[in-house]
Amino acid sequence: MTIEPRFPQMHDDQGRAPEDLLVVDVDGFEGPLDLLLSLAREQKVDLARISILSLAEQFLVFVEAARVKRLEIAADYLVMAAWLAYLKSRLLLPDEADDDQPTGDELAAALAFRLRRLEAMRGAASRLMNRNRLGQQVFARGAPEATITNRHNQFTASLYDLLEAYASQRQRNFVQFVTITKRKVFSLQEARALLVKLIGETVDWTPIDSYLIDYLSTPETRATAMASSLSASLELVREGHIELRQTSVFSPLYVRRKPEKQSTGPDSHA
Amino acid sequence: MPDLFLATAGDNVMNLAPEDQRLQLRMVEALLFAAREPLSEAELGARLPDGVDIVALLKELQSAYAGRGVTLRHTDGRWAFRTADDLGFLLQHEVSEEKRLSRAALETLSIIAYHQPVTRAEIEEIRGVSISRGTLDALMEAGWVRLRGRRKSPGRPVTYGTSPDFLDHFGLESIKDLPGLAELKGAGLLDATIPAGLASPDPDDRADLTEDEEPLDFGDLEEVEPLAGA
Amino acid sequence: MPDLFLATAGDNVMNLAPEDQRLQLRMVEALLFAAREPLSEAELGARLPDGVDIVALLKELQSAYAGRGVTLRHTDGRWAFRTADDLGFLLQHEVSEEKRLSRAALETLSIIAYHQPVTRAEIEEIRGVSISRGTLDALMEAGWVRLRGRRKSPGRPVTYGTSPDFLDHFGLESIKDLPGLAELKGAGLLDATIPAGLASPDPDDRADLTEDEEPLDFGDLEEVEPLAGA
Repeated sequence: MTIEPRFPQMHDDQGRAPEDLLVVDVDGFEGPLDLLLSLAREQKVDLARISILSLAEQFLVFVEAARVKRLEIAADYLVMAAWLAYLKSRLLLPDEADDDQPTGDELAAALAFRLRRLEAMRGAASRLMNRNRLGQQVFARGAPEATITNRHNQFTASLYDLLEAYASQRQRNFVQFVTITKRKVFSLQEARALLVKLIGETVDWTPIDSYLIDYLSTPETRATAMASSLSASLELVREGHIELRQTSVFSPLYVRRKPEKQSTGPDSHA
Repeated sequence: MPDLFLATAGDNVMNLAPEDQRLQLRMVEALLFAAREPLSEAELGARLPDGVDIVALLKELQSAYAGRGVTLRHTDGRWAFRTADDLGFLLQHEVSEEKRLSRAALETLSIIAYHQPVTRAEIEEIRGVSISRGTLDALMEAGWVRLRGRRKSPGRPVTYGTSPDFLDHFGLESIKDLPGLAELKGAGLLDATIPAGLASPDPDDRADLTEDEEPLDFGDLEEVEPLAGA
Repeated sequence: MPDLFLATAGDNVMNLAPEDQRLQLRMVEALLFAAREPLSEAELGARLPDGVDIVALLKELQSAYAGRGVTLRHTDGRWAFRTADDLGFLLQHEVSEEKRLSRAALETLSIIAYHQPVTRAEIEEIRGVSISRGTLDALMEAGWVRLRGRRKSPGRPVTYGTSPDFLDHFGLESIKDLPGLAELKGAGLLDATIPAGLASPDPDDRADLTEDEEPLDFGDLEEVEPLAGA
């Protein structure tokens, strides 16, 4: 049995010395188990009768050679090397009576089993791939006839949905109707009542706008309020309750409560 | 024993030794089966051994498949297996999809329910928008709305109403069970004040036509579709 | 006259009137011919009249097609017409480009097939290396491998198994037909753990989970991707 430093012969076709490619070689294997299996195959015997001891020694020599050359070896190879070194010692030393530990032969058998199982799975993979495969040697209908799918819509709606839809659109119409009828219009009567209330005891000339502005919250109502207020104020002037004054065309309109006759005294000839 | 799939052999093919003939038929059969498109005689010939009488083989295969679930069709100089004409229905697959009614359809349905018999124009007047194509279609497809007749008024517009399925689907014993406006308000569905003078609608889904309706004309069912989409 | 495509009728089917039998056979033939994917007996049954003995019809159809260019194959309870094994040479132009799987992926596939349900850690134990990024992804993308569930063990690892497409692709009637299964099992090489002696488990690709599996959680499909690439 050989224990010389030998390297797997997978890369010799590159024409380079195997040692130069050691790291590459390790990369070429799928882990330490793959490397062991490759080394085992070189024993050219049935895997069931493989010498695990010599396999372990080959692996250790391989790793040692790499370390001598200071080449980086992946950690799992080093772990395997350590385990194989342990296995070697168990195989070479007589078993102790201590039964807690598996014997060297049991450990070796376990490793042999793993190698055989990996080999078996490789064989299975190639047998599988060599079968007549669909799309490679065996074919499905090239132009399958699509099944025509007739879709039926199954509509769903609850009674609540229905009633809610009816109620909300009817309501929408009510609101529309109400908005139109409730459009804010200052009637003359309203404007007059407002003016009387607002002018109150004021006797100074005041622009009519300032009386109204606080009440004219929206631009839409402004025009109608102004128009009604002007009409109402003219009426109040005619009735002698207030006085109006405008200095020029389009300038602010001033309003004041008409002074009481008794308080104006002698100059009451207006 | 019923010779269901028994071939009737063509003349030319008969001259071959059965073994060769059988292999050639199997080859043509496999080629046609796996082909993505119909194959011409030239294409088949290019893939078969030299000297094969392709037309004879195709004819034999065609007669072997005659009357079967799949037949060998010759169209435009090309050959392909196709499902037998009478079995096309098998390839149709019925699927029903749950679909929610659109908001527009729900509103239209509710107006039809409450105001039936009602014309399209009347529905639009109540909704304030025109009905889009497909809204009435969807309601008729759902089986909830039906054409009742025609209104005796200018233009004789079609009147719509609800179907017995409508009552069934919404769990109503009769159309009169639809709550009135006041009840809707009571249920919190309506919170605006109901304008005075607006009477609750009085829906009528009886099969008989009302006094201001007349029967649909013959052929109205076809005519209505484009109308509904106008 | 050569009875090239002569059927040998099954027993049950014989009890039918020839006319009914013929129609039913035609229907099954049409459905299977039209489909690209294998159809289960349940799928066929759903499209055939009630009370049809589908299995008997399928068996009759299968024997009618035996030895033809196209054969009816039974895979994992599903049926499909496929070209005959020996005619592959004729159909090389139909070969679809296939993404080549790495050796690691092929080994992983066979480990999954023979050892299913199997966890990632168990696959790695057998191969002696960790599974690199994309290996399981590629197998799942090919449609041959699927997530089955989770092992009821610490960490609840995901279990992998093969799919019905795997059987269809490799022309296996069931997972029990995996090549060399009996020998491997006899040699104890399907044992998950090293000490032999116990009976080897059978690969199990049934849709039901085994006793020591539990269902995937909601969202596992998204979760697994990054794990597979770790």
